Amino acid sequence: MEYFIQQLINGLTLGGIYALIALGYTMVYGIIQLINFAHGEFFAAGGYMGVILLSFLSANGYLATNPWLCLSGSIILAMIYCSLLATGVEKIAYKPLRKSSRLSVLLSALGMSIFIQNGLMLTQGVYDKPYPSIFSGGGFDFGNIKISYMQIVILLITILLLVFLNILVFKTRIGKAMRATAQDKTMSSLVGIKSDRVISITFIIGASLAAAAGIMVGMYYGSVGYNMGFVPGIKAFAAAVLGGIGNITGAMIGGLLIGIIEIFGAGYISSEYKDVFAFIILIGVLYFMPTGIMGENVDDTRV
Amino acid sequence: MKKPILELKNVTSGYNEIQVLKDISIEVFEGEIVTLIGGNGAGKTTTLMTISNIVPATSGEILYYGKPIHKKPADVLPGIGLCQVPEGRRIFPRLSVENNLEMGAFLRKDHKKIAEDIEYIYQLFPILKERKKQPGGALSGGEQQMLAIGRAIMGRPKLLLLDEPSLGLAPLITLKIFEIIEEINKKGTTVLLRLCNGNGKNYRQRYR
Amino acid sequence: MKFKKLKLFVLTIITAIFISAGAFAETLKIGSMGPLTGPYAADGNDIANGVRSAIAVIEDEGGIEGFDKIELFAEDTACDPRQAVAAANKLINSEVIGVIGAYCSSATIPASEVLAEEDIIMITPASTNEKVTERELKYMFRMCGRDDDQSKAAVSFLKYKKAKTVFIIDDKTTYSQGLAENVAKGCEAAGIKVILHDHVNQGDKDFSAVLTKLKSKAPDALYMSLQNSATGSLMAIQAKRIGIEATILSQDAVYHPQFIDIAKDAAEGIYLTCGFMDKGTESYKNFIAKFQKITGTDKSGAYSVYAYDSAITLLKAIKKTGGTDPAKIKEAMLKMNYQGASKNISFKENGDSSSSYIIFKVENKNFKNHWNPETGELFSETK
Amino acid sequence: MIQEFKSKGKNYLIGLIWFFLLLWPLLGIHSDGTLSFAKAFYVWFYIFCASIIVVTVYIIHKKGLTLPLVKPLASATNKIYGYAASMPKPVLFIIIGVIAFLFPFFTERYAQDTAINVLIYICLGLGLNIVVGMAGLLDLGYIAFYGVGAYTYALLNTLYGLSFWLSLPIVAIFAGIAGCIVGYPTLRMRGDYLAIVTLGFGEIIRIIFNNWMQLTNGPNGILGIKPPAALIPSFANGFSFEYLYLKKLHYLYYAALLLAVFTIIVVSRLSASRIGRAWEAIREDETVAEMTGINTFSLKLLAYATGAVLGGIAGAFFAARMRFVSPESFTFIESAMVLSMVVLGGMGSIPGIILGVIALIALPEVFREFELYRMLAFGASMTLMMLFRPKGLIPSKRMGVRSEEKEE
Repeated sequence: MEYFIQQLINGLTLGGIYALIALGYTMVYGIIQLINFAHGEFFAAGGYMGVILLSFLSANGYLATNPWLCLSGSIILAMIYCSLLATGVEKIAYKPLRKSSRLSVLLSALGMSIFIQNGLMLTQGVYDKPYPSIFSGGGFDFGNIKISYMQIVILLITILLLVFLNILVFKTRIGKAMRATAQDKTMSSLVGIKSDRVISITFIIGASLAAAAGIMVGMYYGSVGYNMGFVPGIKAFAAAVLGGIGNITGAMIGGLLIGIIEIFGAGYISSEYKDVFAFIILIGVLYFMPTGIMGENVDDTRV
Repeated sequence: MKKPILELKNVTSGYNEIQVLKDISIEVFEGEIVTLIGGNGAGKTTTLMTISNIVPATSGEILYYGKPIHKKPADVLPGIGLCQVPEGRRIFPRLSVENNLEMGAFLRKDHKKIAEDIEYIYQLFPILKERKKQPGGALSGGEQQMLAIGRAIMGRPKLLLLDEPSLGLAPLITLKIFEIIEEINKKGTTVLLRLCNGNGKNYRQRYR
Repeated sequence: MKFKKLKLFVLTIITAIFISAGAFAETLKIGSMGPLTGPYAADGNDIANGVRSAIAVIEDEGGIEGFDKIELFAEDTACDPRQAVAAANKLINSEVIGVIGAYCSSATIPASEVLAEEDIIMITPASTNEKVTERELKYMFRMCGRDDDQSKAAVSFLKYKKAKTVFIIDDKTTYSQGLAENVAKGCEAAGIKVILHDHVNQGDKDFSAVLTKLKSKAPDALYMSLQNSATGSLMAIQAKRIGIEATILSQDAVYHPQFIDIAKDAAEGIYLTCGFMDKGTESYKNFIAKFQKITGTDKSGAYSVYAYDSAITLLKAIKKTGGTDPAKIKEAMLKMNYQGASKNISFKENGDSSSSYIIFKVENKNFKNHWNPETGELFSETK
Repeated sequence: MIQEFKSKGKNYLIGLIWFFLLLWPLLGIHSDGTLSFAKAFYVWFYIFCASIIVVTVYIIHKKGLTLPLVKPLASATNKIYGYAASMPKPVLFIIIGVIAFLFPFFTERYAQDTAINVLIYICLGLGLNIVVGMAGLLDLGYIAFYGVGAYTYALLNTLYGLSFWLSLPIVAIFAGIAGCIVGYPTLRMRGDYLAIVTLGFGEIIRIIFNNWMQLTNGPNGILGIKPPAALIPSFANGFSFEYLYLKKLHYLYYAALLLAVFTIIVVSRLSASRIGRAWEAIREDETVAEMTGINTFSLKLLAYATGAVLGGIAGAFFAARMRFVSPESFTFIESAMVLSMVVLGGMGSIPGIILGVIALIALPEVFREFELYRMLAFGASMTLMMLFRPKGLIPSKRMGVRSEEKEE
């Protein structure tokens, strides 16, 4: 039983991480139906900005005196940085292709992903960068079950973001504009929505989420590497699809599910096949529910 | 002489290489209902899309209240009172009826008046009130057309561009929709209407 | 008499012409292969930098007679067999004499087949898989140790630690899995029970599931066989977080400064098997000085030292034979016996060099020599 | 004009500032707690200069000042195109065939090696083209069939000693079955759901290769695969045929050429056939296709299977050439590469895909000189090529506008 609970906690944490990335993924997808391969790279860039800023602050001694201020400051700066990066990428690589076939945009995104990943490698080096360790330690013990503070923080932040995003999308003016743009770009400009700006804002929100996720993951695992974005990017994509791509709550549920399946697959059956379990469940769910668990938001569009 | 509210001067436009409009000129005066008619593929829809700058004009001028608007992006036009009900209605399918109506007033900030206007639309189309929580995509064709017109009225247009409001609708509903167009027109909205040939015959006289 | 003088004169001139012609024509070309991009880029760059340091050292010593310049062609294999073959072909085209590399056994093996067709010497500084030298390729050498030797050292250490049960994790690469299997076999033979031999995938970051499983089985020791030092540190951090008290033993791929940099406190007390390196030797000091000059850091991974030694050996052999005939170079290399930066270097007939695995322990953020499986004794504190 | 230039210039300036803002934190904030500007500025300045040159050239080109330079070149290429177009097709094919045939005689092994890669990828690209370009089903796991083909041949050869040419039909059957297995559950899905499911299948097959130790030898891969053999005419003792393993690169080149030509013929025949037209109908509008009596279910499955067979044959050759297979050759990024070749070249167009393959194989080889910057330049050029030729280098003539993409 203890074993089960510990594995469940592990699964929820991993799932929370996937969900954090998937939230941004699914928002961008929802609005321009683009599989944004570069999203994983925004996540890595966020993680790197966290390392750069935190180690800069810690070398100057600020981190020891004012840890929480430094952390929140770094997160905000990293979010701004990734927003800048994302808007730029959107303007350069996606916007000119808005009228082309979706595969061209997909390739453009793939190119950007390779570009940013190697840009990070060239500027930051090939070695993984360690995070200052002051946040990663500590936790609760319940007998043999251990829950670290970071695990709780990750889950809390994921849930908070989910609530926040749902309010943003369903209750605010910008949220309505997003939904309208997602459904019909021409019509939304006929009612006065600046769809380009709405798309940029969506990218900014998505990239900020990715940046926050990058820092969380960096602190949880203790390091960041230039290629850290790729695999979680794909898993997050799978999570977003599992939940019904374009659906925010779906992305969260999909992320948690994939995380839990992976961990239980590894914990109870075999760890080398854990990705197989995750993908088989994904395929199985999609076979019976071709539009994902939460359904919704499927445009009948193909390649 | 009265100045036209909308004036197209030698406008040319089209999609990519295909030129659809060649040198057309139109004048629309305040308070009028003007009808565009023509055969299939004559460029009626393109004309309306060019006025709204969804399809950019390659040459010529479009003046609205005497000011050129053909360089302005489509999304500022509703703000200056130029709204369109495009071809095929284009309801936001996953927004509720009420949200669809609210979207029509996207650029307006006067919340009280928006609420009043929604009530007004519900008076015009009582069926919409019954279905206000349903997603737009679940409505029937006629209801969607009503919703589309209602949404355009929400922008408090001075000039309303209507693209084939009667397409594919039952004659009774068509009649109802034209009554409402008339009513809006009496309230001070100029209307530029685009009709297909067949329907045009029945209604052209009445609205001249 | 006069005739004799003339003869001598002509002979001198001819010799002079030959020598000078030799001196001016040649650039000595050697190649290196390794993953310069991709997840193992860190190690690939280490290899290239190790070779660069070797070239710098040899050039400082006056270079090689008959060549003005030693040029390095560093090619990227990305740890991918197809790219490795392409890189090998490119090196053949650049007319290199010898190649230092590659890193992943899965890249080394196909690349070596291509290089063997053209009789190019290949010295791998990092591929420990037995198959690398067991295919009886003529010009295949290995500077690092072999998986089977390393696993012997690991098993004898586990015995020394009086471990009764061991849990093995590998990350499914040719290298790590080969090693892990050898350890598993060795343990069974030595009476240590292998509770479970589990695998994770390359590039995984989250090991909480397998570590929780491990914790529930409470083994005496964990053998952590991973190809990437960064992965090693992730596992060490998570093992500590989850509260694992087993003795953790890892191996030479994890022997990299970034392992300690990232894992920090979690690395303390972890044991590793790695080739014994006497950091006090002249050659090591030579190496590290040059390495620092080239890369700006004195933190070198295990493979840069091996790459350095491989390159030095190759260059020395070329120097000795004075030419580029691979058969002669091979002969010279087989005869070699000297103190390199990593170990005492001598090759066996099949191309393997000696293995000199000892146990290191991470103490105070440093790799310390800990235990010698040959003698079964602890190293004294001073070393 | 000036107005336009002003707004362009402003955008350009903003772009440069944006780039510096992104670059500086990466290069200028150090973990030892210091800030520096020199290095970031230095890198930025290089890029600034390069971009100025590019922009100037572009402006000059736009204004038509390069016309005297470009014109003779353009007219020359036009002439060549004209000749090529006016030539009867068989002649054109013969010329290309002769060039391809003579290629090993005037090239070195590195070029031959690259050429073999190009030929293998042409097979792969054309196979994927059936799925993506003709039937319009986005497949992100295509490399799995390549892997199935490679492993099937590797196992047949190492375990049962079957020769390459004899194995090919079996490889084709296995790959076709794999195609049906992947195809069947995905037929109900559309668009991006299809994408992730095919990606998932690709990963599953790779993980199985990596973990099924008894069969595939896991990460160690399979060694000792025999290259294809052929009867080579020998004149040593009179005239006889000699049974020879094709180890030499130029023999392998011819074998690859044979496979590529075979694939090209298959694909071009298919695209001209009823089946090809049915696939295209499915691509343009599945619902309408179904209503006109096309059995979309079996045809989609057939598309998967045909694509898989071609991919599998390419894979078998890959295994035979490398004489070694390991799971690392079949990762997702390979699938993405093949897809890139198809899209970049122009979906549905055979010459386009051949050009796309050449471009994407040649690019990294050209950039090999830049070592570390190789993949950076590769990523950037991928995006750039899409920006300038979104429909591909040689767009297919039969690619319609999808109804859903028309107006947005």
